[in-house]
Amino acid sequence: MSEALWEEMERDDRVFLMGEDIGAYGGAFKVTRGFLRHFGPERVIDTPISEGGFTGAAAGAAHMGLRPVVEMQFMDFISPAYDVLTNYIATSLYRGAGALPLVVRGPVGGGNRGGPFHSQNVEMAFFHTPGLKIVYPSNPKDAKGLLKSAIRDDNPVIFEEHKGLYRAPFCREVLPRDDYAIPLGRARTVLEGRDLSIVTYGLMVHRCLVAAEELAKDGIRAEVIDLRTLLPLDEDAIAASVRKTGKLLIVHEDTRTGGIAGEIAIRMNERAFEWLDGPILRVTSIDSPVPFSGVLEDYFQPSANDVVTAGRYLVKY
Amino acid sequence: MSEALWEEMERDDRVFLMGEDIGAYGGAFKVTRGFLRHFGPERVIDTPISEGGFTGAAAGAAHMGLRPVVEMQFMDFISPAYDVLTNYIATSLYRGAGALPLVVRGPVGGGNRGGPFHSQNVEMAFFHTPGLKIVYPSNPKDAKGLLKSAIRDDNPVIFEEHKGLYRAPFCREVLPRDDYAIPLGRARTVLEGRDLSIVTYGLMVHRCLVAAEELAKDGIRAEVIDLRTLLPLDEDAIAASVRKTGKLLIVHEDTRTGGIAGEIAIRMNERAFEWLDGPILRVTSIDSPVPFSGVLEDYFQPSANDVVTAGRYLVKY
Amino acid sequence: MTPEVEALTPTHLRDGALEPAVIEDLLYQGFQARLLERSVRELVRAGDLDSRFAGFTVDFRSVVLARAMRCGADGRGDVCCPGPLSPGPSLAFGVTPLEFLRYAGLKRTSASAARSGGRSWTDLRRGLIGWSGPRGTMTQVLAGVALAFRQRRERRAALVFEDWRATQTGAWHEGMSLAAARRVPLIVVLARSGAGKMNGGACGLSDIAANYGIAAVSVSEEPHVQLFQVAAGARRNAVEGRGPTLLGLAAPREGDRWAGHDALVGWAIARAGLSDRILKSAQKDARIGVEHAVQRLRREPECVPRDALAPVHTGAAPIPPWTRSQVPQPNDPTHFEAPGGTPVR
Amino acid sequence: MTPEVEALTPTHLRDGALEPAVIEDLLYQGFQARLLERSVRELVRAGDLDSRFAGFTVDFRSVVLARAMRCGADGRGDVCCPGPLSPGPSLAFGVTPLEFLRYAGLKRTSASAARSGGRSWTDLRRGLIGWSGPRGTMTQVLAGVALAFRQRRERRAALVFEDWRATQTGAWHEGMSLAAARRVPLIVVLARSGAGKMNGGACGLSDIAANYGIAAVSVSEEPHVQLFQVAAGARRNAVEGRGPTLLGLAAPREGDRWAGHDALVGWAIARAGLSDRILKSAQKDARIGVEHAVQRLRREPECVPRDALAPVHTGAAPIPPWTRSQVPQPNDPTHFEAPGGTPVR
Ligand SMILES: Cc1ncc(C[n+]2csc(CCOP(=O)(O)OP(=O)(O)O)c2C)c(N)n1
Ligand SMILES: Cc1ncc(C[n+]2csc(CCOP(=O)(O)OP(=O)(O)O)c2C)c(N)n1
Ligand SMILES: [Mg+2]
Ligand SMILES: [Mg+2]
Repeated sequence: MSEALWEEMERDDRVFLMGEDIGAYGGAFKVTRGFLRHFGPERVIDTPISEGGFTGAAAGAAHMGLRPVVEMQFMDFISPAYDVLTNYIATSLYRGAGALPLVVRGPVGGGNRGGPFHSQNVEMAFFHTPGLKIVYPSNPKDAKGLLKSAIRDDNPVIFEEHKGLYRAPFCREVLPRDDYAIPLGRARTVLEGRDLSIVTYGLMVHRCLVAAEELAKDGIRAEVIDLRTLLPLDEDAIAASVRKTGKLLIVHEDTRTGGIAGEIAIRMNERAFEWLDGPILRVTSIDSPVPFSGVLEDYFQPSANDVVTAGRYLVKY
Repeated sequence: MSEALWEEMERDDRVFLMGEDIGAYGGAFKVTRGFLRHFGPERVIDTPISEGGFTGAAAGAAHMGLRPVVEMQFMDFISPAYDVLTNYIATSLYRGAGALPLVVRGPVGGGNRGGPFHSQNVEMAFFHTPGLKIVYPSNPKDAKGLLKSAIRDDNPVIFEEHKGLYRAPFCREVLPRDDYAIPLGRARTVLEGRDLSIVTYGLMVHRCLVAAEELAKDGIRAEVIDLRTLLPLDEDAIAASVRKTGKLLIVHEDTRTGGIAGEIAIRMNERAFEWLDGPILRVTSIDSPVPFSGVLEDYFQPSANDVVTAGRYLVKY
Repeated sequence: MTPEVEALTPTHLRDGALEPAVIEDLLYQGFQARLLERSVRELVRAGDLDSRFAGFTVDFRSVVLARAMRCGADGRGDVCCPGPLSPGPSLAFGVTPLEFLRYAGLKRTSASAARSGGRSWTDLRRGLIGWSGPRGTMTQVLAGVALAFRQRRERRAALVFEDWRATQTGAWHEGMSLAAARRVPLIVVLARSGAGKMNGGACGLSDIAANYGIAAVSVSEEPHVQLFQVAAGARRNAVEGRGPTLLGLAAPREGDRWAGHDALVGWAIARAGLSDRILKSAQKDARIGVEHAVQRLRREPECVPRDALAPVHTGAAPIPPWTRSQVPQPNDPTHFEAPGGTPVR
Repeated sequence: MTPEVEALTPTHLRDGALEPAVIEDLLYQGFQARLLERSVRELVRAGDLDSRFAGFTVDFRSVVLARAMRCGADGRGDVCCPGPLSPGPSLAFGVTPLEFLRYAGLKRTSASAARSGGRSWTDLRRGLIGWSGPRGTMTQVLAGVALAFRQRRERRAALVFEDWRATQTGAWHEGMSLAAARRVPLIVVLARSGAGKMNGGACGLSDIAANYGIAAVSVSEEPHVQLFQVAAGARRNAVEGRGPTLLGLAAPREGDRWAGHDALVGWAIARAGLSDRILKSAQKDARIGVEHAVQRLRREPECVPRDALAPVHTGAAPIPPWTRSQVPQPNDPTHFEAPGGTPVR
């Protein structure tokens, strides 16, 4: 994340950062450590505690040709900016005021014992809003390439960084040195298979891969698709996979009712119903706020085992 | 609406109102005309322009045993209260702080040439939040009975009143005099049929009835279900209908991607896949902000004709 | 002149020494606004304009305030959001009556094919940003515009009009806090409508300003010369790095709302040596412009439905709705393909 | 005593005439807090408490402020949200060390089965409301609590603790505006943490207060007698209908954070005639309570997973997730029924 921001700021002097304690302090997750000294206080702006205010200001700066990247200390704090994002920023292109090239990024997701207010996934708060894009990478390499694309994109992008990415062992990879960008709106097939399609994103990609290994022991070859961008949704990739396997399981860390699984389900009804050999099912977190206690949080989230159970069920169907 | 509020305030002195210009002015849609004089300024509270502030205050008053009903001048203005509704109010029961009996009500929906910011449907902003209830009546009689239940309910309820209900000719009915309440969470079968299930709510109920008449001319007997409460969703009623007809069409005025049709689709995959004889389809508004021009708005919204087209397609499938 | 006004007024503008070209412009725009106001009401009556415009008025003071900015059509002038005082400031920023009517009339030829309403008019080259969202939002957005100016060290200012009660919103508070903290070149006009009533706990303009540590001044005198001067002074402070200013605008006077313009005409003749010839020609030009616009409006094409499908992302085709009278036919292969790619049934 | 403090201080409390029972209570709660602080750190080290509590401290001033309210366990006393100063005020409102540790230790026996964290502790009978959401939210909520008091003409007050920078949020602004407009009995403590740095454009406490037209006072002296008096005075104003008060709290002193409590002990002995016997017994009671809590904590049962499924609506069963190791089995008829009601396959 840090690398992508740094390189984009070097490449394009229209890019600048705003957020709480991102300057001298370097950000709650230290993503912007060293930025203030290098880029100066005009491009690394410490703001008052006012997520709505600085997101709205980002819109104004974007109107003037800049490319703001604003940080939410935790993505949970995007809620005070919900209004300006959905009513002003998302509608700008449609209203004839031009698209607003800005990125709102920050840490999301659970497993860190953050409790109800430092663990949320915010995609479904914005998924219903035409005009926004939503990106949710599953690993540092994708994160870097997708963040670059998000910054270069002319539309407002909500960029969710799972806290697991900042430090999880499976994410310790050396990133390519070259300036690569990963296009928005394209899913990636992480594992090929022909018995079952598992569509997922974010941290759950890793859990689904563990489940796929387990399923392979039963001779079940699961295909695992990492959506990477949630809006616009890469329905072609999902439909292609479903047409191959006939079975679809959607896995998301976000809570159940009103999660993205619903939209995927109806799109596959529209696009691939003839190929479905079983119901479209989902494995998700429970419909509740994120519990504070670790024991409860682990139970609340989907486990690899849950995915295996559902996968076996679907393949036998 | 007015009657329900009045009767509930007479019945229970814990019920009180807050909102902008609801007192002396009687509210933008005159729902609270005469209330200030009858109930006094402690129970009909004119607030500053601060939807977040007074919704948060409603939570505090609810903690103290009162039953606040807050008015959004237009439901579009609920967005500044998004934060406190999703993070504080919805989580209260779960956190052990007790459920918060409060109602947030206001006018929603298009067809009034209100443009992007006075025509929105807000259900999907809250549908994903465990702990809230969402009610969306389709006619004045239901509205009255549902609003009474909402006020008596111990949970926070978002109550959407389509502007069409305030004056549309098909809604001019004389309401029953007696004190009736309609339970939350129960859909109503408005029209019985066996060839096709049309699930809808709000203003679209009327358009679907027009479409059903048209379909009847082809000998297609459509069943029309009015959800009335969106959260919790009456999946039993939908499943029962689908098991009878084998075909499901969902119609909503709200925009397409991330609309409620998705959740219904995946629930019916979970609950009624074996009975489906065709894909679950939807007729919705277009993925865009609500257009200001009347010509565009009419095109943007689903028409009865759209429903007929989709219905014929599904029945032939 | 109060000490606050004194402190804000740029030296070269003291004692009403407005440049003749500016005076002429102001009078012309005033005539235009008056005629536009009358024409809109007539158009509504004749059914050529939507009834939403039945109560249409222009506040001349907003024209004067906006004219004190540096208005240009090259994308390098000041930037203004007329907000609830639309379209007054737009006229000062060069919007023609025809352009305004196209937008108000929801015509296909309006800047955004009339997808959104008159107050949402945006033209960045002219420095106009339209309104969208609840009260307070536009102060946030214009704070960001001003932030961009400051960051690029441009001598430009941002001007935003808000209702008085907008100060009660959290959105306004956050926008103002940010603007004040960064000392960006922003001028916020707080206009009392006189229509509603104040429900907030606060407060005088100076109390509000002190909370953000910024300058504030209220003006109400006619013939609005001082209004112009104060705005120009606030602008000078802004571009010179002295941070935001709040300008309080009293409720419009009762009775003849155009008395301020009349007074300015009188003042211009008596005190600024305006010739009768120039006055007459300003009047005439205004009339021709508005009449042309009204005639023309009737012949402008209506919106077409496909505009409702305008893309919401750059570079993307609009997503077709699943079913519309024409699309899709049950056998349309783009919607339902059978295995092997042949249409279903 | 500054004039502001003078104005706020209730007559019967002038010159430190705190009632002996209150003094005793304050000292006892101070000892309790000191021991709790030390115990929590030890419990973290021993792995009995989550590492999230590693930096756990109690600000004694928050205990003093809260003790100036009317604390009762009958649901009829004042109401307080300790916010970032949790659990100091909770102790004053009668929460025992064991109750706090159960919550902090995420034990099954905590009030909400530890579904949410220590700061979210809510016990309405005791008048405690827990924290949830971003900065500013709790001022809105407590404004509503105070509104209810006013509406029912109860002589009760609401007290909320916020970070200093919370004033920058729109949420706080809206909550404060509403409280000020309705003149509800609300006391807002704004605490400087000393840790972060101020980024806002504003401002002194009195500037902020003037914006809302309410009273404000800052206190920092030890031995905190004045702090108690000011809070009591603000409470009196609140319940007598004179509206909200802002109380500014300076950053905690450098070095020994418990010097304030020590000073209060000294003051109580020297100036208020506290006997050594009473002092000793307060110390002993505090120690017994905290030691009991620590011992007990280890034996409290852990949370059980089904608590994650606690219902989110009253009267409703929690919605079962579709798949969990035990539920549902592929043939579970509650999940997939075949036509005629028999299980699928
Ligand atoms: C956040 C928000 N809530 C509600 C509205 C609806 N609204 C439009 S104008 C208005 C009243 C504005 O009053 P104002 O003109 O500032 O006060 P006055 O001078 O008339 O007393 C309201 C509540 C809004 N625009 N934004
Ligand atoms: C609306 C919101 N945004 C961000 C945060 C994250 N956050 C928690 S504490 C904090 C800093 C608070 O600073 P404060 O202690 O008031 O200032 P100080 O006295 O330390 O200078 C922030 C930004 C939050 N709680 N709420
Ligand atoms: Mg107004
Ligand atoms: Mg702090």
